[in-house]
Amino acid sequence: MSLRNFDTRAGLARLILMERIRAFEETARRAAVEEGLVLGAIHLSIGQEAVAVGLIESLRRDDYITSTHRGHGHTLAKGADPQAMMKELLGRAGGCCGGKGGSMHIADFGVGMLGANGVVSANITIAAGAAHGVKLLGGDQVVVCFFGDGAANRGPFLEGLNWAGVFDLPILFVCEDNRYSASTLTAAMTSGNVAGRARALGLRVTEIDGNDVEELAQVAAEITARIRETGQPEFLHALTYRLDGHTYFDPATYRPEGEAERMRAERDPIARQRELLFEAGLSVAELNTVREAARDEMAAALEAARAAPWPDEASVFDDVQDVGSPAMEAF
Amino acid sequence: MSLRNFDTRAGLARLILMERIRAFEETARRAAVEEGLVLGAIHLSIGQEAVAVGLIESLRRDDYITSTHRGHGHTLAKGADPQAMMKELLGRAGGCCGGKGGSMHIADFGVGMLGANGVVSANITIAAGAAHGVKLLGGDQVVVCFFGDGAANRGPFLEGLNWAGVFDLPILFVCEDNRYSASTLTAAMTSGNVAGRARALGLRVTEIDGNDVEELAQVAAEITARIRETGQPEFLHALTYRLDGHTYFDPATYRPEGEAERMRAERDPIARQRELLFEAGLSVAELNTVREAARDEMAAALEAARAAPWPDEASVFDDVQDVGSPAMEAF
Amino acid sequence: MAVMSYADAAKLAVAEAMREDDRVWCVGEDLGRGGVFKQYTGLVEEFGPKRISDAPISEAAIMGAAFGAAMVGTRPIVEMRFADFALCATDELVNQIAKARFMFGGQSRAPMVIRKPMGMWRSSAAQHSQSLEGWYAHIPGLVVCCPATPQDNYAMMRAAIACDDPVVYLEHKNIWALEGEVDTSLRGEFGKARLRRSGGDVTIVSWSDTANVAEAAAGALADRGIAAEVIDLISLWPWDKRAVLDSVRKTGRLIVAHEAVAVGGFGAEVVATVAQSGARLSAPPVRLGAPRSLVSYAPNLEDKLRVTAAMIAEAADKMMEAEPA
Amino acid sequence: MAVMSYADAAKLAVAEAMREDDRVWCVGEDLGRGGVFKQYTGLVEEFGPKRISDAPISEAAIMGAAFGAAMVGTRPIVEMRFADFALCATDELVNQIAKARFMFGGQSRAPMVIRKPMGMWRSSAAQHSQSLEGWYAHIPGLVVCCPATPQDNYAMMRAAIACDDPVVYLEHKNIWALEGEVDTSLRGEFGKARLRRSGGDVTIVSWSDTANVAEAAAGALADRGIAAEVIDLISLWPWDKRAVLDSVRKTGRLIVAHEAVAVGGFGAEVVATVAQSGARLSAPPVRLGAPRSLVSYAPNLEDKLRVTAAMIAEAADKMMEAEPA
Ligand SMILES: Cc1ncc(C[n+]2csc(CCOP(=O)(O)OP(=O)(O)O)c2C)c(N)n1
Ligand SMILES: Cc1ncc(C[n+]2csc(CCOP(=O)(O)OP(=O)(O)O)c2C)c(N)n1
Ligand SMILES: [Mg+2]
Ligand SMILES: [Mg+2]
Repeated sequence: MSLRNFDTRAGLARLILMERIRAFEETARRAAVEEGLVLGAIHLSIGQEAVAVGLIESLRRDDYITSTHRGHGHTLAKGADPQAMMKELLGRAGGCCGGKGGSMHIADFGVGMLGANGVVSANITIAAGAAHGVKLLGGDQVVVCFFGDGAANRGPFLEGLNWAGVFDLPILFVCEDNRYSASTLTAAMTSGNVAGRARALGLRVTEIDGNDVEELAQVAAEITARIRETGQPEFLHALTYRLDGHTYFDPATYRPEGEAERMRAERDPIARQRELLFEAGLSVAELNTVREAARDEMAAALEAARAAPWPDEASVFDDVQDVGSPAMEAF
Repeated sequence: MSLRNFDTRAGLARLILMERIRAFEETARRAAVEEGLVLGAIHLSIGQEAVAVGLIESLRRDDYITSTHRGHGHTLAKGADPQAMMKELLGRAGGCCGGKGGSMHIADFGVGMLGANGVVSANITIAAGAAHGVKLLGGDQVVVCFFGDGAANRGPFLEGLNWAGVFDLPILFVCEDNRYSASTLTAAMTSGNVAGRARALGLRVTEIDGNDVEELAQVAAEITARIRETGQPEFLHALTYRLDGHTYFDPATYRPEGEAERMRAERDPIARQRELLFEAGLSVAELNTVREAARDEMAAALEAARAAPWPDEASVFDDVQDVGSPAMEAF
Repeated sequence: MAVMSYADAAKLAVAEAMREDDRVWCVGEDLGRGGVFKQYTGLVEEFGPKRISDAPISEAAIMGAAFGAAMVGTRPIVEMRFADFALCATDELVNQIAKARFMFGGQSRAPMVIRKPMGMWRSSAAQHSQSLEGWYAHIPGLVVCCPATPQDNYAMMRAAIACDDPVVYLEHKNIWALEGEVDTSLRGEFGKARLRRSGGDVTIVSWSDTANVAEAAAGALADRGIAAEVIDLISLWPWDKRAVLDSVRKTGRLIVAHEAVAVGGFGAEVVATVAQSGARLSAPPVRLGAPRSLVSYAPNLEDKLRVTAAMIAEAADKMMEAEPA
Repeated sequence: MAVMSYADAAKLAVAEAMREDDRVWCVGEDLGRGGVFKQYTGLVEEFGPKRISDAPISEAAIMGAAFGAAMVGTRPIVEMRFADFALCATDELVNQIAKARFMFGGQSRAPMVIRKPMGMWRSSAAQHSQSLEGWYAHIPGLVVCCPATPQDNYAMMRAAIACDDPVVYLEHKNIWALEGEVDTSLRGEFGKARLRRSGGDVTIVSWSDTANVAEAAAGALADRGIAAEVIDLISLWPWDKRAVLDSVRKTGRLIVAHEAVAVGGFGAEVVATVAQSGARLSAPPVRLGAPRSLVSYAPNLEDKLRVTAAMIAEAADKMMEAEPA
């Protein structure tokens, strides 16, 4: 990214959002590791924040996204309230899913975030369907579907992309390629490559550096505008890197010696954005203020979550179904 | 196909096999329509015989194939006994599956035919697994997996081809593209195209006229030899046409006016092979003798099947499972 | 009241609902040509190919995409062609559709009708004959319905389309052509059984096509002086426990009959529920279902898995002979 | 006898079987790094990456390909990671693996062990917590096994690998670390229950981790003078009806407890079977399972779905108080 055409205000907004995502996750990780406050497995997107931020910036609030087990960044970027999210991670009342879903099922339908998913690849057909619904209802929303490199080896990848192509649906599929599927190097379990598959499934494909938020934002704006215009599905392959383990408790010893360190030093999207803003004239102090503000915000979110009560026990029978609700059964 | 390099003896053998497949299916159809002897739905491969014949010719008896709901041709070509097959279609004792499977589950493991399948696309991962087993056991067999154009829209297509590519398996995937998925024009429900998908999944792809048995035989011989040599999976896209309905009782009124008639007149693989042999010097009488012999053989198969008893009722509890067999249960 | 087939009754319900509500649409393979059992014939002409939508052979995507479309406000009717093929979309149905509303804390709904033609249909063999209604009754979040008559296929289909929960809607393939009177002013109610015949001697609980078999058995039993009460549950979740318990309290005898494999089938739920209720029975309850074997192509083998009217009647006879406990 | 964990007991069984038989191999995601629950740690070092095979995230292919490899003569152990993800391979398991031998008239076999870690594991929520053993018991062609102790996880795993039928092998995630003595000379037998405790007052039937809960309940009951007999079925198909019926005949009281949703769960099969047997009970049988709701992330909500030792003991207390019928 060069400084020509660099919009400092927009670039700062991107940094702020990336810092907020990182602070959210670092806070959650600390709450998990040090205090056991976060209850289930959480999957951190540390190092991958640029994808969420760059992509979602071009969406309207009433546009939709679907996400994966690694969904905090997408959810925050779409505009969800970090306090409600943190409460969800702590399994508390006031969590965005009432404490029922946790990190892996985080969702905020109010901002068009149709849910993280605990089943790899499952969100792909669902997202295609959301776009199908938009089209049937005559809406002009765009759907963005985020998934990992490993997800491209499951059947729903083929079925969902084909569906979008066949029905001409307004959807952008984003493969957030962090090179790993849990402890497995995805390339070792992949024949051909993901972008090629999408192309063969009839979609227009863009390949991009997933750690360059400026380029992502610019390209995403073009793509989503085009999708809104044409109603045709597209595919974006964003190469990034997961700086942490698969889950917060994964030491990730399966990675080649030094790889993570090198990536952290050279490709951390937040460090890159800070540099860019520094070159554009912001001071280190100003940049640090951004970081501090993000950390403070998330510390406050954690405090609010810690103080929140457990969900009302009666809610265990709510929202299962209207007809034949377990609330009406005697057990 | 030109006459240069044409091997009349081999060409005649191909005609004979195609005629036998056609006669088998025409006999079965008559037995179904006129006498109700064939019990379930049968899916005829009339017009597609060249694919089975051209491909399987290059296989050894201990090589494996898997097939679909439209599997009579593949099964006969692999060397199964038409009497046992006809008995199966009539649901009789002595049927190759003991009358339990019928047309859609026809199989003859003795000749390496690992089964037709009632679930579209399901045989793709199974075939990849058979090749995986061959490799683990250190064998040198090749597996050929037949499926239709419609099957390429289900997830197992992606998962099975990827599997074969990742594990370097000795398998040839054959898409027998007859343009239709039941009553649906497959192209209307397909984004991109099948051969492109296979290529993107890392396989070497060959595209071929699926109604030219000579070319098929030659190309298949090269491909299967290469697979046996390299152990690498490949893909063959064979464009053909289903001259009949989807099932024997489907009038196929969804096809454009005249399409089937034109195809029958211009591209029937048997008619083409007869012409070729005629040009190579065989007389019409000789060619008709081939046809008559095939018809006689299948008429005899039908008579044998008609005369065969129903399966022994006790067999309904056989071959479910050893442990916890229903035969041991009182009902 | 019009006389129509089981297939046409559902089609009428679908058409009426589609006329009343633009958000209702159908999706499945070959629907534009009427569907494999002609349950959709003529609908594409009225509603067009967007609302009577063809689909690739992609059960997982049909289910998953319909779910996504339901989440943003449409009301899909999903056609799975054969209940057996729906197994290709099990994650979508069980892990996604059934769980989303709860997992997301009530933020989403999945108003969907998932049609799964079920059951034995002459010589369709093991991959085209299954009855897995018991599976779905076991899954929280799903409503499960198995109508047995044209009237119920009309009324329950209307109810299913109107329902805001996902409804697994299992039509029996064997009775597509079954004709009967249909009162189109009726709307079904989940969890309300239909009394197909009343009687004081023995209660026969059933559903789907086996309810028709049970009714025939009751006719035969009446001829020899045994008054059987036949309860057609219609829906398995929720199911009408009250009707069953009341009837059993009256008759003191219980037979549950269904086409599915007996082991682990929903019949066990009915028998267990009655046993747990403490209802006094004058003979041990009887469950009739398929043995734990597979459906064959050969008709004589296929028949070995069927629950027949004669079997039901014989079970009732034996119960009547048994010494009261 | 060595003391080892439930996870290690199964690993030992796998390793021994792999040493004895070259045809045995394992396939699943991340196996080369020990698998997600470390049930495979160290095996790739001994057997190499071909026999401890990684896999793409392709549950359908893992299941389908293992089946194909079984058909040509290997003996695969399939790792599904979480029982929930196995739903992505339902067609492969239910329509293909379970049915092939029968459909093909006995021409093929599928000697496979299909490992599906099941059950609630603190705050894993609705997509990582299911107990669907009842589903598989309903499917002809499948053997179903749910061991509850290190000894049984060793002995049953040996039996499962030796079995020529496909075995759905459900290990409970909550007890990977549970330690116990393991006699490696023992081989399990499907359909043979384990008497976890004997007693004459009430029969408690259970399996998987709930059998451990039931044993704890029996301990508490013993303290207040109630002698509970705890039967751990270990395998659900086949299951040890004889042991259950004999025990109930002795005690006259039956509690069935499992973690799965009660409605349509395998507990219904057990209760129904006892009811149909005509066994005289001095109180109506009781079934304890999860309410028909979903597993939550929040621990207090998650706990609402658990069957606890206190619940089992309370049910037994109530039964003992009830007037004999
Ligand atoms: C169907 C399914 N199989 C396996 C898993 C277990 N699992 C959770 S995340 C993960 C790796 C996913 O890799 P990728 O799609 O690249 O996403 P990333 O974790 O790298 O963001 C796996 C295997 C799952 N959740 N769902
Ligand atoms: C999973 C699944 N979905 C639907 C069907 C119903 N069905 C049987 S054959 C067929 C069409 C298959 O088309 P194609 O793969 O092109 O094979 P062809 O019939 O043309 O040989 C369909 C939809 C099925 N058997 N399995
Ligand atoms: Mg990844
Ligand atoms: Mg086709």
